[in-house]
Amino acid sequence: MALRKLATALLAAAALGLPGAVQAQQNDGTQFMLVNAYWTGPFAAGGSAFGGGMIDYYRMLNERDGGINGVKLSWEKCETQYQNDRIVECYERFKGHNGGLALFHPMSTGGAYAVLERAQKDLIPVITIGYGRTDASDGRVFPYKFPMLTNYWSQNTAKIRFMGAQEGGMDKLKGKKIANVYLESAYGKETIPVLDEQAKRYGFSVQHFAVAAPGLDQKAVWLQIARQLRADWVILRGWGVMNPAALKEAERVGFAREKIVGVWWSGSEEDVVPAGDAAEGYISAAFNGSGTHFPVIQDVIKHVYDKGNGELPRERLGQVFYARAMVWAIISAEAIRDAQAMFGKRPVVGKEVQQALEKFAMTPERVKKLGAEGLVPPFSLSCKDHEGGAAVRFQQWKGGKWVPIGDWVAVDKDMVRPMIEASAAAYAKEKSLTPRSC
Amino acid sequence: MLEMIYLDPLFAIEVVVSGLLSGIMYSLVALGFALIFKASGIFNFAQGAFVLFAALTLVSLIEGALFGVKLPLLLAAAVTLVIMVVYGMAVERLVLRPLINQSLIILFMATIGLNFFTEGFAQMLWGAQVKRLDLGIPEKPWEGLRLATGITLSVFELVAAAIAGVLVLGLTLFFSKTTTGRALRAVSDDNQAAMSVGIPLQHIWAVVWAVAGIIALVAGMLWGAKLGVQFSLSLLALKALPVLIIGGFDSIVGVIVAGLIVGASEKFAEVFVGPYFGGAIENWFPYVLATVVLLIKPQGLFGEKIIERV
Amino acid sequence: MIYRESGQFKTSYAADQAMFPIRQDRIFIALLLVAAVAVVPVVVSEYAIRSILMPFLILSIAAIGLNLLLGYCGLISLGTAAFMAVGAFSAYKLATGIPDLPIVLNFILAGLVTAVVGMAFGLPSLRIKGFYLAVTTLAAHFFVEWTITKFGWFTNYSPSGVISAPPLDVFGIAIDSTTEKYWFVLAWVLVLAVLAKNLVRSSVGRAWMAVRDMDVAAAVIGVPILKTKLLAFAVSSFYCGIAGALYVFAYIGTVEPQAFDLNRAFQVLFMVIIGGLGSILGSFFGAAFIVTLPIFITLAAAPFGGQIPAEVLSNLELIIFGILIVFFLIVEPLGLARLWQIGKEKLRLWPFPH
Amino acid sequence: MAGRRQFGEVILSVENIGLSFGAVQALSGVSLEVRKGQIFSIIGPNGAGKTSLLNCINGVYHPQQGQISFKGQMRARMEPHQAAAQGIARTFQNVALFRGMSTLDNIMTGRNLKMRRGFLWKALWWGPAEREELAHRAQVERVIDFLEIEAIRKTPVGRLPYGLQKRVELGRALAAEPEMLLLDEPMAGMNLEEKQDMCRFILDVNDEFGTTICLIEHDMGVVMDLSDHVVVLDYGRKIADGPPEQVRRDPRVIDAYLGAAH
Repeated sequence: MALRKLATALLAAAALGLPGAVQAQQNDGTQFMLVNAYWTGPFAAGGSAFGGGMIDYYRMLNERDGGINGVKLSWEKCETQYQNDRIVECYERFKGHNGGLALFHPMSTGGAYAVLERAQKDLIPVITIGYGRTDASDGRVFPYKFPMLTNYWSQNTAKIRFMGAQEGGMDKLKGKKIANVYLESAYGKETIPVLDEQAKRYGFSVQHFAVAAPGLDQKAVWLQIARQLRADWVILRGWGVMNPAALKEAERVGFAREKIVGVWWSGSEEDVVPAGDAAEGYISAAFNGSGTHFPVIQDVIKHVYDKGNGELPRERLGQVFYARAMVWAIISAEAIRDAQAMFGKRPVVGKEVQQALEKFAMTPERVKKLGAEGLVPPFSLSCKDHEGGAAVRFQQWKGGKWVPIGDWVAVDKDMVRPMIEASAAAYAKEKSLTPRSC
Repeated sequence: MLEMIYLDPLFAIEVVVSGLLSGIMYSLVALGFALIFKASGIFNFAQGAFVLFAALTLVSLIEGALFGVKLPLLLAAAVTLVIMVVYGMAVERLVLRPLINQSLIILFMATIGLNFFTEGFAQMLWGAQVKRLDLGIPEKPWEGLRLATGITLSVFELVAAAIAGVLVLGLTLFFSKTTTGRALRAVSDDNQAAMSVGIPLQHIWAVVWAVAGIIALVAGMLWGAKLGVQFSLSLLALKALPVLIIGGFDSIVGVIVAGLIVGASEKFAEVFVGPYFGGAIENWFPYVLATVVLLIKPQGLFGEKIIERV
Repeated sequence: MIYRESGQFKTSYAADQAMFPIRQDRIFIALLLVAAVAVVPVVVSEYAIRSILMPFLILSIAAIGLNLLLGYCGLISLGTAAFMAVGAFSAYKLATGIPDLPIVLNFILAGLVTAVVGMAFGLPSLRIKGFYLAVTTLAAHFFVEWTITKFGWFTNYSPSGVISAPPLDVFGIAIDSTTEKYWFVLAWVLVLAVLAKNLVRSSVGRAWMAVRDMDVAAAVIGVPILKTKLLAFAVSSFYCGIAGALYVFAYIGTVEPQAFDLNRAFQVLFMVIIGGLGSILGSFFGAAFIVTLPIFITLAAAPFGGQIPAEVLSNLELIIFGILIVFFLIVEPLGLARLWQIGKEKLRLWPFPH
Repeated sequence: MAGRRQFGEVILSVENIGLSFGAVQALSGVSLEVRKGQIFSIIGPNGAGKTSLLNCINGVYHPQQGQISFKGQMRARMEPHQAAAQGIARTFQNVALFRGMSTLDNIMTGRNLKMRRGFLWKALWWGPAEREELAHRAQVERVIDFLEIEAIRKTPVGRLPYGLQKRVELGRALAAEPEMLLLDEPMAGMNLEEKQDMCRFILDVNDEFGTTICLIEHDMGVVMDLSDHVVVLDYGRKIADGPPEQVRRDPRVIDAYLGAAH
């Protein structure tokens, strides 16, 4: 008896467990987009905005324009819990879905690493905007990886330039003490080499402070920074709960928040609101603007939220994470538009999007036409450069709002590019790859 | 290392004192574990998730999740208290009672299952947004002390330490003065014997789980005010574990003493020893400390000694 | 369905001590093997092999390893993920340091390195027992995680601390396609499962179980406690190490140390408990259950994707997972292996209910 | 009858041992000698230190004073498994079987000391390891035959009735082929019939294998019938030492048992 039940259960399981049906699925005439995100887990605050925001934009395109050139967008959500093996599972489950993935957002740096080789084999471009493997900016070695806009190293050069400007010139950085407070993880460690390089170049000293994940208690680190090192500037490279905890500790030891510059993963409302007054005056980088005043977000409100189809509570719409999701969705959609221009107005596949991306240009005119002026910085890609090296904006938390400081700051390409090429060449050597010539 | 301390002894003192205050915050979370272990021998891994649940409920009530009415802090805390008590008792009734007489590892696994459930439930109910909880206690350094000695201690942490002290005092009185408390001690000594003299075990356990819920609320309020109310609060369990072990699972006083030891030694090690290894040793240091303590005293500093008989 | 052992008389102790004493079981296992080796790659979709079967098989190895330690020797360990990490990073260092080392030898060496690390962290087990021991293995976990993250040597100084496995080849044959990788993993699983089964039915397994059931009596009968416990730690860690190496080389390809976080340790612990403590077969059941459960929940929830907000749906998965775990523990605390056994016994008596 | 038998040299000698747990003095100044082939009984009221004495003999406890020599070898501090390796096996007052294992496996564990193949051979199984396992299985089957427990060979011991559990425990000790067997109340909680069986096994073991037996038992009838030599403990001290009939008449023993002296 028990066995019969078991057999039935197993059969049912097998039927469910063989989504071969899913895989062999033919395209239904829509452009399929996979929306990876994390609605649970320690980083769900970010993940829900990313997933929701991208879907909002795709839905707005369908409502307003009838899709891209008449090709409607369709999408599926996949919960990754910000875990690499779940991201790989999402990738495998959907890579052949509905005609195949045209592009893939892993939504985590670790996940970007994990799908890199698979995607290369399956000819699906992996798009990481503002995160992901830095040296993959070298398109000759990583043809299917697009760490767009600005990678971590470039961002870091902009940050030092910003500090220099605040001090009144790059030469004023000489002799200054900078503390790099980073989350002990792949993401956190990534900027150490470039900072060391800059310290040499500009004559400041840098000390690295690792914070053990998740970073609930950073008393020891901040005591060292404020009392021992007496740092002039702090770079905060945190993620999730580490950020408000850092700001609280800074207040406790009396370190000026105006001298803390966060990376863009430390610069959302979620990072400062929980810290309350402790966050007042804190500065962070951003690769995107925020607020609801952009015409594109107004369109989303009009075509999606006013019809009751929004994915998120309205009050989140102008926030940093939401704006970031807009940037990702806009670039994804535009890449598909370009691919259609090259290959025809129909659902496109990964290989085609890859070719379009290598000629991708987000010109100021195009940004304006998209209604995203100030939201997306202009940039362009090439076969060799998969990054674009867009400028970085800095913002300060004042009176419960992110207020932009000054203009967009250009990144130091001349410094970063050779480091990227060296690192990519090392990777190519380790994997015995022959880089493409561009 | 020594010359660092010699050159700036005041700094060393500051590190240790702020470590002690951090330790008290760990003790707050560990108390919930110790209480349940003391009464039923169960290691409740879900205590961290309870903290999250309590804090999320509280802050959501304050923000007006209940029929759009924004409750004042105290009223919200009272409502949360009721919810936590009910939740704790429901857990006892639905999860632990059916598992009575199972081996400890099974019970432990069940509490991990409960941990998943509670995390999911709390976030489904109240959302995954990071929320701010303002108890009205400033995080600012205590100016008078700073001016007098140069040492900065935050008012908030002093208040938190005081609350923890009151909680421990209350629990100690509860265990020694009240009938239920004394019954509890009898239960922890010997379940069978307690049952045979007519102590209603299940009633007692329900009370314990309810009290654990209350402790979770206090911990959730203080930690939530410190870090913002968010999912990571449930990870506090991992910070509380070594405290619990060093104190000796079932001792209320032990938890406080161990919290102080862990907090102070961890900060001291991070500041003065950590730099030699590149830092971030705070995750493993308390565990290694716990292992060393256990090698010397296998039941922790204050745990009841287990004598093996043949 | 004929499941009878009548007429099968055992005429030697060898037959009685065999791995599967009942003929039908042997036939069943043989069929299962044929299916796993020959039928699965043809019938099962690539997605299912890559995303369900591979993690299932690899985590089965880790579950067997933990089961040897916890189920057979009674030592609770939360260091599984750390030991997997040690195996993975050792294999990586060996593969990049000595490129000519055959991969099988590489994995065995990586397993041995893990075994040594496991023994070191098993040393306190002589004095520290039960949950206290579990917490000291957490010390191992966090220490290993920190060491690998902190010291660039382990990742060949990759700036992000991420390692990427070199291509696999066995005696010059490249292991590249999904099916080849599947066979490669399957071979490891089969060999390691058989070795584990042999160990537990021999004097080694009896010594472990003796220590588990009553260590004083075991010592009195002549079982050296420390040596036995350390051997359990060593063998268990060896298995976890191999699982970790396979996880990187054959499954994910690229990992950071955080791939082996505490959740992984709990995941394997669940497999062992749900599958059945002290059962090699149970380890497979448990691994299958825990690997497929979230995917089933997701697939089952998929049709509701439109109506229920994603936030609720994702949390619902957590809730259902938690409830199912508790439910299973309440219904059958001895695990799936016990259910299987009960099923078989019923079948043996079928159609008579008693 | 027993007293007339002839015995070999002293196999176990306990000299002036003292054992304390904190403030509690469990044993003080206890000395005794056991000769090869004897059935040697230790008796005394509850809490007299009998089990502690056995625990000292096979290394579970380490006495703070005095020394113990077995087969002429002096031991400073010995671990239980070393005592086992020297040829001492024992049973426990409260059955200490491995509850998760079958009768067969429990008794097989008694053979572990005699097995020579390392764990790598065992993992491979076929060849030498299998031959060794099977050879020992044959030995264990002889013990099973001897104790008449063939029918419960594959039963998990947790499911057996108490009397049978005690028998399996004896089997486990016998499987080690000990030179000396320590039995801690082997007949406690048994009915008359079971007691008779157990007495028969003890005598047979002593007769057939020449195993020296050291026994704790409360049933005076059994003790007086079986023993060649009796030692009486009270409050951790030896109060009498001699052949059964002599001990039986000792006034101090009578006092101790009647409680008149205290």
